[in-house]
Amino acid sequence: MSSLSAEMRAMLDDSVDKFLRDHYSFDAGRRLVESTAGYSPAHWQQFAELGWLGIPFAEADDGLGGTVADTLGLMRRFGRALVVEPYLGVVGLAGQAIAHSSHAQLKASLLPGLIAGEILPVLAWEEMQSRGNPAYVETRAQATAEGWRIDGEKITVLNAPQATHVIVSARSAGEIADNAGMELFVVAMDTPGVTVEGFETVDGHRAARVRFEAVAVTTAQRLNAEGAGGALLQRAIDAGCLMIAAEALGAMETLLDKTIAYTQTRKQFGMPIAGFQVLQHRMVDMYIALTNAENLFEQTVAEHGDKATVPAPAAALLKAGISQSARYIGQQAIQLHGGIGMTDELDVGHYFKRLTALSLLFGGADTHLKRYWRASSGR
Amino acid sequence: MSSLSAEMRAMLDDSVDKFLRDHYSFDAGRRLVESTAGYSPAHWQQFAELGWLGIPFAEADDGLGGTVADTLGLMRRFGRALVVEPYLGVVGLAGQAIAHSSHAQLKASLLPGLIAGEILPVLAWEEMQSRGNPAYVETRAQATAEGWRIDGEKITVLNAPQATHVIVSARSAGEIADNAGMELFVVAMDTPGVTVEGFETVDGHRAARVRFEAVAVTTAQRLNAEGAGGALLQRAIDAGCLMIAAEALGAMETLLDKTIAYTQTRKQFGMPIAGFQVLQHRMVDMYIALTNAENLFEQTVAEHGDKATVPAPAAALLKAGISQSARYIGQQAIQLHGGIGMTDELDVGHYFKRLTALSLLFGGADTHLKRYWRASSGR
Amino acid sequence: MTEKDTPDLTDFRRDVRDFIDRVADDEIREAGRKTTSFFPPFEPTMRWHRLLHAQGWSAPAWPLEYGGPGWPVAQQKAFEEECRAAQMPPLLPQALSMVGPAIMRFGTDAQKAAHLPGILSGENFWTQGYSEPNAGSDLASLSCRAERRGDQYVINGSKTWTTYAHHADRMFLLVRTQPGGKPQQGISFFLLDDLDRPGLTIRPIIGLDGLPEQCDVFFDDVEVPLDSCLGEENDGWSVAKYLLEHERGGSSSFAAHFRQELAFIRRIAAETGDGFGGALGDDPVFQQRFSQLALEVAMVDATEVKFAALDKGSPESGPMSSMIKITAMETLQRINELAIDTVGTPALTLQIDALMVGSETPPMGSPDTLTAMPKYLNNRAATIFGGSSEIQRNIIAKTLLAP
Amino acid sequence: MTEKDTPDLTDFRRDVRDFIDRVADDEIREAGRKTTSFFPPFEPTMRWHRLLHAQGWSAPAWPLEYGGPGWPVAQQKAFEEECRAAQMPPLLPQALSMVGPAIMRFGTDAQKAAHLPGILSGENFWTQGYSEPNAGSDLASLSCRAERRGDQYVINGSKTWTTYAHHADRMFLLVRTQPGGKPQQGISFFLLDDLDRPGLTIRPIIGLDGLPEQCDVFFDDVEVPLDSCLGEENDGWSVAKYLLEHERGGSSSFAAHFRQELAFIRRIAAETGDGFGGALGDDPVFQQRFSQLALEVAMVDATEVKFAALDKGSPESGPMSSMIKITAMETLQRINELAIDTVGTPALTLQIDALMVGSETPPMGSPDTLTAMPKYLNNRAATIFGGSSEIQRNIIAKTLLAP
Repeated sequence: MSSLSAEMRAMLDDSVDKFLRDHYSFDAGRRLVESTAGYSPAHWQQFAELGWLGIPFAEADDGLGGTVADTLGLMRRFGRALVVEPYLGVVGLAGQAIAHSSHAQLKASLLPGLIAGEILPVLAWEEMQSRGNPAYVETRAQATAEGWRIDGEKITVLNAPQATHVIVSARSAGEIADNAGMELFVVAMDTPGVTVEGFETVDGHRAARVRFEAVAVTTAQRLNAEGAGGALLQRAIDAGCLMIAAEALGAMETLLDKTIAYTQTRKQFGMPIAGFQVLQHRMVDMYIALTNAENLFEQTVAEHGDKATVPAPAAALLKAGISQSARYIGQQAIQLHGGIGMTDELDVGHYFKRLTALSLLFGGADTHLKRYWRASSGR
Repeated sequence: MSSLSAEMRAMLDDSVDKFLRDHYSFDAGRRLVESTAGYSPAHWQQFAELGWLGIPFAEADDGLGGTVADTLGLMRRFGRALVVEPYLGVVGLAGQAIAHSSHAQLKASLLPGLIAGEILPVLAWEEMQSRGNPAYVETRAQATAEGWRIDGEKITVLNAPQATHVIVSARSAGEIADNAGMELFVVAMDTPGVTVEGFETVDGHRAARVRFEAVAVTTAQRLNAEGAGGALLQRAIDAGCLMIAAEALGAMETLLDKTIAYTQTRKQFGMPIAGFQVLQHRMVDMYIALTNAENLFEQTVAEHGDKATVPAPAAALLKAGISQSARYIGQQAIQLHGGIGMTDELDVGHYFKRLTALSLLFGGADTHLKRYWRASSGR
Repeated sequence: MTEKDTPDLTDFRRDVRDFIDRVADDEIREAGRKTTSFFPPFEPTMRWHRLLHAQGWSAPAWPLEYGGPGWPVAQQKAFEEECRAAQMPPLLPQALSMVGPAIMRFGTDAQKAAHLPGILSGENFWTQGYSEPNAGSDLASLSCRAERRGDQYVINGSKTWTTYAHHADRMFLLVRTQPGGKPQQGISFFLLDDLDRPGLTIRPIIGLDGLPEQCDVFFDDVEVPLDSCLGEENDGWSVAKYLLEHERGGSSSFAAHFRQELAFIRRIAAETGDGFGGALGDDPVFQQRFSQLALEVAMVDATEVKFAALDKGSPESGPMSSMIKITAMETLQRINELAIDTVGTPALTLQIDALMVGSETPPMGSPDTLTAMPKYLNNRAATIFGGSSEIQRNIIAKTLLAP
Repeated sequence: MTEKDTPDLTDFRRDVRDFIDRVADDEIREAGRKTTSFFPPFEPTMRWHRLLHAQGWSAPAWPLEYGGPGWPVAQQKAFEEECRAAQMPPLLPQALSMVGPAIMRFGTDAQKAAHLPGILSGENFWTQGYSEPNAGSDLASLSCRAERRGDQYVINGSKTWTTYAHHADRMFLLVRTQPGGKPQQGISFFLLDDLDRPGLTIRPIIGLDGLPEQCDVFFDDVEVPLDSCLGEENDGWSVAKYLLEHERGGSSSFAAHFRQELAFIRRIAAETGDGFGGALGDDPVFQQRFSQLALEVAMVDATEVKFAALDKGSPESGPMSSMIKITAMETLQRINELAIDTVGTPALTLQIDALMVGSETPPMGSPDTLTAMPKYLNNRAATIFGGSSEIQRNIIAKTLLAP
């Protein structure tokens, strides 16, 4: 599953733990959320220096020579600490689209900068009507004399307000939900015709609607061979799904730990509320939800983590399973904390909101169960 | 909701209670299940003498002048005592199809005999592919020189092995799932071409597959105006749904009572198991499921019990709700009884099986939720 | 719905609709659309309260003698349904549905005269001071105390989850007036007619949606007059119990509220893509989740109707009020969850500015989707406040398993 | 599934399939198709056991020294999957997976020699005597007792839920050998090598499906030799605990079993109408319930794989074995429920005759639907036997909430 040595991975895990311990208390994280940038550029530079931004990239491209599987330890720890830096969007989504591009020159012009923390590309794929299906693309790429003209609107573009470049999926041919006929272009944010309507998300991250109006690009900005962007996009999104699965597990295990600790401290009716059998069984069900999701995640990574794409049935079941357990554990953590869990002051609510977001990103449980059926029926 | 006076209904309820107390212990019921006939013809005669077979029929037809709503007190009590006599099939399904027939002469030739307990007509509507949709009819009615020829196969024909007549739905026109183009014919069981493959059901009732091969009938045997059998059939099935809802409530309330009593007697770990909070909350959830279903039932009966048909959205929600609560309460009653609940000796398993059957009859929860959507979307 | 109304109610419904059309201003309507919990935006809702009062309709469930319209249950329900259908903000329950009925039941003539008219008119708003940091589900363990000093009580301690205390001018609260004995004993029910008192501090609490709704209230030697006590001194538990049951029973119609939420989801689904070029509203999996919730709402409706017809002192009344609370709140949470699943990732956009009544900031994307996430977040509290679902199940179990 | 196998396992899988093709007779195959609980039809299953033994494959999980094939976990899993895919009856677990490993762990050389060969070969079949009428979930409160009289123990009392006792020739059971003290103390674990003893009576219990599977066993001054004790006298609880964990951990693969059940449902759905002229298998609502269960089965699979790799003494091992029991059994019940919902009312037909192996009575309707209802009914026991889901949650809670 991993291309890095066990020692290397352990070292990375330790460095992440140490960094988060030193710099990422709950309060410190809240300050970043409340800052204008919504993350710490200084942290980002440290991520670059620590080599984290290069984990899943080839050594030839200045990376550490690992795979997406090697980022999962980091993502899990980010989940535990509610990290808001744009790692998922930049290293995960955009990074994977670039790293597996068939366009060597474009790749070489972007990856070193990404890994050095100098450019922050993000991926714009989702549309108002696409509901988790990356093949659904209304955004058009029309051939022009000079190259291409892009028109369309993308929603929930993760980390776009913080980005220097946006990779946009656009349709050059085919029907509205075809995998074929799709192009991925790398567009600098300041390109005329690109409008970023940025916002904060309920879980303290940043995203944007990005509009493309007659945006002129050249074929040199295209990551894929003509019409073949679909597979590349799917690969990037598969990577994103694995990464948020790891992040969700980190958040879920933290919530379960906090809930257990709280119920052992909180007294009502003269005893810690952890003494009530109904609450005990509820926490057991949270533990079961977590452990089953974790085991499915580990199995999926072990079997498919090193492949170009996770087979659709396995990818779909994993995302569905993570979405469901994220909901259940988040909701029950609030319920067992009672009123205090409903406040902005306590971290519990913020984990709950992050899990809510992760359950929706890249399509929720219903979407992925439907995808499982289609894929397992060979459709 | 009711056409009978409150006194009359109270009298009926009392007479049912008394009869069941005297004649319908669990063991007595088991003996009937194990008998060849699968019910007691002697009881049936008593039902007739007590007027029960005439409850939902007009006084002009020798009935008591009540409506289907007036049978619900009896059905609820039948549910409590696991009564196996063919009241649902004969008085409910077939009786309603006859009572609301537009063919006065046919009706007059059948109802007095039914009410006197002399003939036992049943209703054959379900087919292998119909999944709770009465409009789905593959069985054909082809016009012949003398009348009609019927060919087809019906499944799960309730009480057919005990019947003297079968009312069969057959298609004379229209597409396979059209409500129009349907005919209901009354056919004597010994008519050539009628084959009854009878069986016991898991819940101790009797039913059959009934095959019709070139069965010759005349137009005089038809209950409806040409092609208009669909509405009549729906009315009969609506009546059946209300009646089994009442029966299911009777079985559910009995199971809940028995479960509460058992958990207060059964000791483990030095205390009655009703002392464990998890089991207490489980029983609370059974109580909630029962009470919500009961209230929905009462509201539906109060609003629509006296109408020709229950509006499809309300009928669909009621059946879906009854099916779900029947499952939940049945399953949890077994779980809380533990191993003893799994035995044939104890009545609990028999209530569970009856509830399982009632949840499936006339379509289960999934089928009726889909029906609700269609009906509430005006489709 | 309409078909079971008598002709009178049909007329009445039309009168209600006409009244709303005539008097509800834009801000009131906006407040209705931007309600994201059981507590609608304060100012416009209170204005709507006062407009209803001018018509005599502010307290549909109150008896005639206290200024209620004297409507039968079916008419109250019809009124509620019309207001919900027009997306009016629901009136705040603390005064009208909680302390009001308790004052009618336990108050002296002086207390009734002092408090009921302002509740009815919407001139006053009351906040509830029950919970404390260490007394949530176990309310009887509260420690906020009042001691007699001369002709005053002196209150020390704190209360939490006091809804809209920062907007309130009055407060009802439970305080310990006698230490020792069983936990429920020695508690008194106080009515405070002025929150602008020395030693009384109110601190809003920011909720999951980023907005203040609940507050902490601190008492540091706060002096209140001796006639602040509703009912007997040390017997406040009886008052609180009466009030809790009254509250749980749903003086308002949850079903009408939930049907409106479902209609809202249905509308969103019709406009939302399924990812393959069709509408989510045509997806049978969506339809099934929706229909399941329609079933649950039908059950909430039926149980509310049944409860309304029950004698409130009857033995079924207590468990059924807990049952309504459990069923309705859990159903609401599932409805809110279907809403965010229907909206999809656009629900993740934080839109605090756009949610303000009178805001110039337009909602991002469809206005219908603006409230989905705040409702989902805020209504996690629905199974916690007013007695958690677990406590309600304990209450039912006590009756159900009584020998 | 196959893609992750090493080339060796691919060959091995083919060998297993070939073996099954060659040796499994019609009755064995029929027994596989007519298995409606965890306990397949006795006679043909034991014959299949003996045929597997002749090949050296009867005990895939046993160590080499006791006659196991010495397969790594992945190969055991592949074997299980092939047997399930070919619809072979699963071997009965009482001897192979329950008492066998306990004898290996706690037995004297004489006990090993006396019992293990017959277990391995399928010459003997063992029934389990744990539960008593008043000791179910609370096993430690058992009262069946054995007293030493001279060179014998004399047993008095009764056992219930002894699976297939009417087919068994041996029995392992828990008896109280010393009264007083803590409930778990003073219990011994006995091995009976002959059930044809004076004073021992077996009475089959008819189950929900109308067939006998469990039995009551009554002991009236039944004499057994002193060497009947496995492990120390009065320390039988340690043996029982070891055995329970070993059992819960799933020596067999639930996932392989459940995937077969899902395949069966999918096949039925493809043949069943949706009531509008289409196939139920094309109904998205059916598909979603199916896919949800596929997810749950994938989780069972992943957790079984994880558990198999765990050191059995590790602190995670106990809770995870309880977790597998809960998840797998609750998933199975949902699968069985989807099966009856898919079959519809034809599932209501009682077909005891057609379910007998070798029966001349053909199933009514499609043979695929024959077993749906008996499975649904019988597997309600799956969350009761071997420690109910409630007891398993108590066990996990103890570890989870340990300070």
